Amino acid sequence: MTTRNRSCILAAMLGVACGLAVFTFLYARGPSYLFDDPRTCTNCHVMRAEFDSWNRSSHKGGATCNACHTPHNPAGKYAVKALNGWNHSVAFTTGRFPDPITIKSLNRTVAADNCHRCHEIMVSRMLASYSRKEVDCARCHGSVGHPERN
Amino acid sequence: DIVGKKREALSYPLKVVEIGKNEIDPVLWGKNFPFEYDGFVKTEIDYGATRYGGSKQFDRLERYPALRRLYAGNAFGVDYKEERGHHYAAIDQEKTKRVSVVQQPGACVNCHAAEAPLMIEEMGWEAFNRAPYDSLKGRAKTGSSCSDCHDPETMALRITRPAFRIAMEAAGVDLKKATRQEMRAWVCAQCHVEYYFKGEDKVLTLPWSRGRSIDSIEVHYDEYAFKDFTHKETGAPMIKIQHPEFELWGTGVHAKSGVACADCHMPYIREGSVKISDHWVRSPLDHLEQTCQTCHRLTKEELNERVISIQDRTAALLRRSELALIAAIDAIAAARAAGAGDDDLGEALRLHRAAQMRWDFISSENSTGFHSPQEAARVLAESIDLARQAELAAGKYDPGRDRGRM
Amino acid sequence: DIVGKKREALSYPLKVVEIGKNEIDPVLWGKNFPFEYDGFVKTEIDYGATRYGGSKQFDRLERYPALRRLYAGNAFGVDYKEERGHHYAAIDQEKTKRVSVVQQPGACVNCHAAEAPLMIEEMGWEAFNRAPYDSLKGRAKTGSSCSDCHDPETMALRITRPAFRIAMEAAGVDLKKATRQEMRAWVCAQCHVEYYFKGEDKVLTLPWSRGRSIDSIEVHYDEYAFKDFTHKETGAPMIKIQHPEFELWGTGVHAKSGVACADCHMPYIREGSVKISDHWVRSPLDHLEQTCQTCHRLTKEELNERVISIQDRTAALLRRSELALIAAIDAIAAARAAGAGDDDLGEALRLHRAAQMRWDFISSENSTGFHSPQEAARVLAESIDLARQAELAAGKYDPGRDRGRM
Ligand code: HEC
Ligand code: HEC
Ligand code: HEC
Ligand code: HEC
Ligand code: HEC
Ligand code: HEC
Ligand code: HEC
Ligand code: HEC
Ligand code: HEC
Ligand code: HEC
Ligand code: HEC
Ligand code: HEC
Ligand code: HEC
Ligand code: HEC
Ligand SMILES: [Ca+2]
Ligand SMILES: [Ca+2]
Repeated sequence: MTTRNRSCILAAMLGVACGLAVFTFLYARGPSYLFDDPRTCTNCHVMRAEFDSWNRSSHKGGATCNACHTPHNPAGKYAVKALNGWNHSVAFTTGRFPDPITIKSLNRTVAADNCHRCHEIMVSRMLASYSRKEVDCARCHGSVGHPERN
Repeated sequence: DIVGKKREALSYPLKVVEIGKNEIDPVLWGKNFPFEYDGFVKTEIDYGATRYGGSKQFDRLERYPALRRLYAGNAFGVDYKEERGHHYAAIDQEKTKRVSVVQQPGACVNCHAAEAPLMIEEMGWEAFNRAPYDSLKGRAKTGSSCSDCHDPETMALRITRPAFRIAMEAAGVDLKKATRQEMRAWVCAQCHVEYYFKGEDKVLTLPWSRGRSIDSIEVHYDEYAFKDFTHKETGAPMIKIQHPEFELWGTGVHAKSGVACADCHMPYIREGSVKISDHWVRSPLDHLEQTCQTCHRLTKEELNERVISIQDRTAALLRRSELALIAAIDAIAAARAAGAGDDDLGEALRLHRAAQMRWDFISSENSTGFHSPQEAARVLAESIDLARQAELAAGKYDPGRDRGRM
Repeated sequence: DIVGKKREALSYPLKVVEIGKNEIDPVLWGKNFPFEYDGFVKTEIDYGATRYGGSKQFDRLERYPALRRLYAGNAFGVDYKEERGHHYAAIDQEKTKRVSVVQQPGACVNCHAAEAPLMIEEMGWEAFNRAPYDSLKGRAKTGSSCSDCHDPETMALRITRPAFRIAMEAAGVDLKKATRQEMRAWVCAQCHVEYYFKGEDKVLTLPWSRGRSIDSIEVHYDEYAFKDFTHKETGAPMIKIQHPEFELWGTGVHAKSGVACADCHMPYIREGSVKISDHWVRSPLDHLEQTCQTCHRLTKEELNERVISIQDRTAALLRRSELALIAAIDAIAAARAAGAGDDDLGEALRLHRAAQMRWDFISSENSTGFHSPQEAARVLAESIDLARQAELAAGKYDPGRDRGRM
């Protein structure tokens, strides 16, 4: 088969994949990424574990999923939501994602920034001589949102 | 497709056949639980060797030559291989020279055949253990089956092996009150434990009357003045320890933190959109991401390094302990050559027994120390000390000295 | 009111006084940082003894009598106490008999006085180390100060002690590139490390040319054919190991997981609306809830049990190792009494040195094995083996035997 044909087929497959992903995005209420009710995240059963652990966490009363997992400058907020919504939909559809699901650096940074947003005062003295980049909240508090995993 | 996934998630498991009370055929059980069955049959696969374990059935006597002399006088000195998947439980038992160079009792079948519980029910506990292995092996064909660990009605975990039940009840444990997490270790503890054959009836017994640490196990054996074999070179009354995974694990940080065997050897995995326990029971090093990353947010490489560095330390101490034991054996043999008798060597023989028992507790345990790193090193430190003391005691023998003063 | 709190917190640090480049007086620094200062001065408090540590200044020679004989020929055999808070760094040094029974060099001052960096700048590195301790102690009055660990301008952590900088740079580490987390251990490593006085100038040196494990440290000392003292009973050239907390911690699981000294010994505590580092540097057992519970979701009792069970295992091996070392010393002494000379005992003396160095590495380390449980047990296992071999080697001496064949 010529390279040309092969790339055609690839393109076709890609198209199908995208179609499926879009379907997932809608069927799985992808737009749920755009709202703040934690239950919407569990439209995907694969988010169940994290929902359950959050439900038992010290933050149930203090923070929703999006409070930690999406940036809070308006632009960034929808950008990351869209990106995650899309990535996770594709991942969910293709089934190609790590097990256990593990946070990626982008989202870890997002979460860390949100710690500061709510706890700015509490940690102000930790940061007197150092920039935010030089402290990793999750190193000691990685389980505040999800008690199960150290 | 996602619609399917959503439905599948709700409809699994699918009860297509009824499983009879005494059914042991995994194929039938598997019809109801295809995902678990798929994993279960994989225990036939040779996924290769890890640094110290894995499924490659290498010859332990060749890899660790000291073992031939340490086990001199015991069947393990003739044939001892690295263990592999549950699929081979009956096969490897029938093939090992340990069942041909000596006549073994039916007690051996307890942990190597799914037929065992049924045979026990029919023959009675003592008769089953006492019967010659050769007379039972014809029927003991199913090395491992769902029925070993599961209740066919509820699929709940259950204890099917009498030796474990008897030992736990003697320790005052009410197995009916077992928590789910306890059962996730106890089903394994039916077999992955140190044992001996007690009395004329060769009744399979776990030496736990005083506790499950090696120190308590030693007290148990000494009280019975029990021995598995007499060492060919020193004449010491020896104990042969086998696979005390449950006992060593019990002294470690994971056990204290409630982490069970199944958490590491049967982690939850995704099958399509359902989470099931991986029934391909094997070395966690073959799939660290599922087994460890659930709890440890570390990379595969980091986790592997953690295990290997613990095992390398243990292995180095095992080799050091073997050198000390060989030196002790040489010294005792030399004393005998110089005319020493058992009464001259009492102390040296007692020390040889105590030292080798401790070494064997870590050597025959199959995690190379990982199940409890500090305890493994502590036990080997004692083994080394006692072995050197045996060497010193034997060295004190002086042919000229007047017997009376011994 | 929240707004007020916020302003207060953010306007921090409240520079009420300017801290000069060479300022060491904690009182002045404290004016800017009252919370940290409050904790800092608490290091004077005796919060009592823990099972193996704590701030009660008990006599280690009385509690572990074997030490008197093991240290025979060294000042530690005369006076060796349990250490306490930073407040006493200069006080206890001046009071110990170790500075009166022998003439000590100025090098001692390096880690026991905040004045040290300034004196080094004035006198020069060699001259400072070489000078008699008695000639410097008059000025070395401030046992510990903020300046030891902080840059007065930025309050960032900094390295102020030359010995550590020199050793790290020799190992190819660029201290300027240190991460914050590294500094949370390195500021401690300026003092909580094994050291020796090198050459005529008694230059304070860390024996890390080959690495920081006890095995690498041994190679370093053997290459220099260095000795701290000659053992009074055996005549072996000995090494005295002191507080290798940094080295042992470095081999453990916590270090691998990036957990620094400050995480456990200076945990964050709440002061009203902000959290600060607890500058009451002490045993974590005195406040397990802050030191361990953030990372380990375990009760205080469980955490305490984890530590104690690790320490009990280490302590048992320490005592076992001491018995083996005493037996070796007795055997060598007996051989000498029977006429053996250094050339007859070469092997035994080499083994005594190697065995005791390993025991001391764990005995003088102040966590009783907690900083790296398996490594501590491994090192003690080697110590016991080498000590028993020393006993065996000395036992082989035979007065009758013709020297030529040695
Ligand atoms: C379409 C199904 C679906 C929904 C709805 C969903 N997730 Fe996920 N999520 C996934 C999948 C699949 C992954 C694994 C992706 C990977 O790791 O590659 C994932 C991974 C993540 C991760 C970790 C991986 C990373 O990219 O960092 C975070 C954090 C996360 N989800 C948060 C959320 C939040 C918050 C919501 C609700 C606002 C949500 N998810 C809703 C399917 C979903
Ligand atoms: C208080 C903050 C917080 C809240 C609220 C929170 N999370 Fe998280 N979540 C985190 C942090 C922090 C991590 C990463 C942990 C780490 O890296 O150590 C994380 C990780 C994850 C992951 C990746 C899995 C892993 O362990 O790496 C998923 C998926 C996730 N969160 C989903 C959710 C969902 C869904 C919700 C709401 C039901 C939620 N989170 C609520 C802070 C939070
Ligand atoms: C939307 C606001 C918000 C965000 C984002 C947030 N927190 Fe919190 N946090 C709270 C509130 C409110 C509480 C008090 C909860 C309570 O005590 O019921 C709290 C409590 C805590 C506590 C004390 C309870 C405990 O679990 O020990 C810690 C520690 C903490 N947060 C750390 C973090 C970290 C780390 C992050 C980022 C991963 C974070 N928080 C993100 C609002 C937030
Ligand atoms: C080195 C470990 C460590 C790191 C890193 C760390 N913390 Fe903490 N944090 C602690 C400890 C320990 C406490 C408990 C203090 C106490 O309650 O005495 C604490 C307390 C807190 C509290 C108050 C808890 C309460 O009871 O209300 C908050 C909020 C908090 N941390 C947030 C953060 C945030 C946000 C970051 C990142 C900027 C962070 N922490 C980084 C160790 C850490
Ligand atoms: C009825 C007895 C029995 C029970 C119950 C049992 N095992 Fe085994 N196990 C064996 C035997 C026998 C072997 C060795 C088979 C061989 O080498 O032929 C074995 C081998 C293994 C191996 C080595 C596999 C390899 O690849 O080297 C692991 C791991 C293991 N078992 C873990 C477990 C765990 C975990 C459980 C409980 C969930 C368990 N076992 C329950 C008898 C049992
Ligand atoms: C209390 C349970 C139990 C009893 C009784 C038992 N085994 Fe095993 N056997 C195991 C377990 C668990 C393994 C896997 C771990 C190992 O190999 O150490 C194993 C492994 C083996 C293996 C494969 C590895 C090797 O050693 O070559 C053989 C062969 C074997 N057993 C033979 C026997 C014989 C023969 C007897 C009787 C004398 C016996 N077993 C009695 C539990 C048992
Ligand atoms: C060596 C012991 C052992 C054997 C043999 C075994 N299982 Fe399991 N099985 C377990 C353990 C442990 C669990 C986890 C149970 C729990 O978490 O409560 C489990 C769980 C299950 C579950 C519950 C769902 C899940 O996956 O967690 C099913 C269904 C199951 N096994 C079916 C089977 C079938 C079918 C076979 C035979 C083909 C089999 N098992 C053989 C130990 C075993
Ligand atoms: C915290 C994780 C963990 C727990 C809990 C655990 N193990 Fe293991 N186990 C390991 C690791 C890691 C190895 C080393 C594997 C290797 O060397 O390849 C191992 C090795 C083994 C082996 C030898 C496997 C081989 O590769 O030959 C057996 C058998 C075993 N474990 C049985 C058990 C039993 C039975 C229990 C419970 C009593 C248990 N394990 C609990 C992690 C664990
Ligand atoms: C179900 C949870 C769980 C699983 C699965 C698990 N661990 Fe752990 N592990 C723990 C806990 C809890 C501790 C105790 C320390 C702590 O509280 O974090 C621990 C401690 C450790 C330690 C330090 C203690 C020691 O014994 O040296 C190592 C190393 C380690 N785990 C490696 C592993 C590896 C490798 C695996 C997979 C083979 C694994 N763990 C699987 C929960 C788990
Ligand atoms: C300039 C030298 C120096 C530095 C830097 C230093 N220490 Fe110390 N430390 C000492 C001395 C000296 C003592 C013993 C004081 C005494 O007993 O008189 C001591 C004692 C201690 C004790 C025992 C306290 C007790 O109650 O028994 C602990 C814990 C300790 N240090 C931890 C640390 C930690 C953690 C750091 C870094 C954050 C650190 N040290 C930095 C010199 C130092
Ligand atoms: C490299 C840094 C360093 C040097 C150099 C040093 N010390 Fe220390 N010293 C410490 C540390 C850290 C401690 C606390 C830990 C301990 O006691 O083991 C300590 C504790 C002490 C103590 C209290 C505990 C005890 O042993 O009674 C005395 C006294 C002492 N040192 C005297 C001296 C003398 C005398 C010298 C010189 C011969 C000296 N130190 C050199 C770091 C040092
Ligand atoms: C033995 C070393 C040591 C000494 C002495 C010391 N500190 Fe610290 N200090 C630390 C460490 C470690 C931190 C944590 C820095 C970090 O997290 O990066 C710290 C943090 C601080 C901070 C930052 C806010 C906080 O609390 O985390 C201030 C301010 C501070 N110290 C002031 C002082 C003052 C004032 C003194 C003297 C009264 C002093 N320190 C003495 C080691 C020390
Ligand atoms: C994971 C926690 C942890 C870390 C990290 C840690 N320590 Fe410790 N440390 C302990 C515990 C627990 C003890 C035992 C205290 C006792 O016995 O009372 C201890 C004991 C000590 C002691 C003796 C205290 C006493 O009670 O006399 C000193 C000194 C010390 N550590 C210094 C250090 C230094 C320096 C580092 C870094 C190189 C370090 N520690 C890292 C937990 C830790
Ligand atoms: C900043 C986080 C942190 C702090 C603080 C901490 N630990 Fe740990 N601890 C860990 C990690 C990470 C491991 C490695 C196992 C794992 O990944 O869970 C571990 C492992 C352990 C283990 C098993 C390994 C071993 O060395 O035996 C014990 C026991 C333990 N910790 C006890 C403690 C105690 C007691 C304290 C307080 C004195 C403490 N830890 C403080 C993070 C921490
Ligand atoms: Ca194997
Ligand atoms: Ca102390």
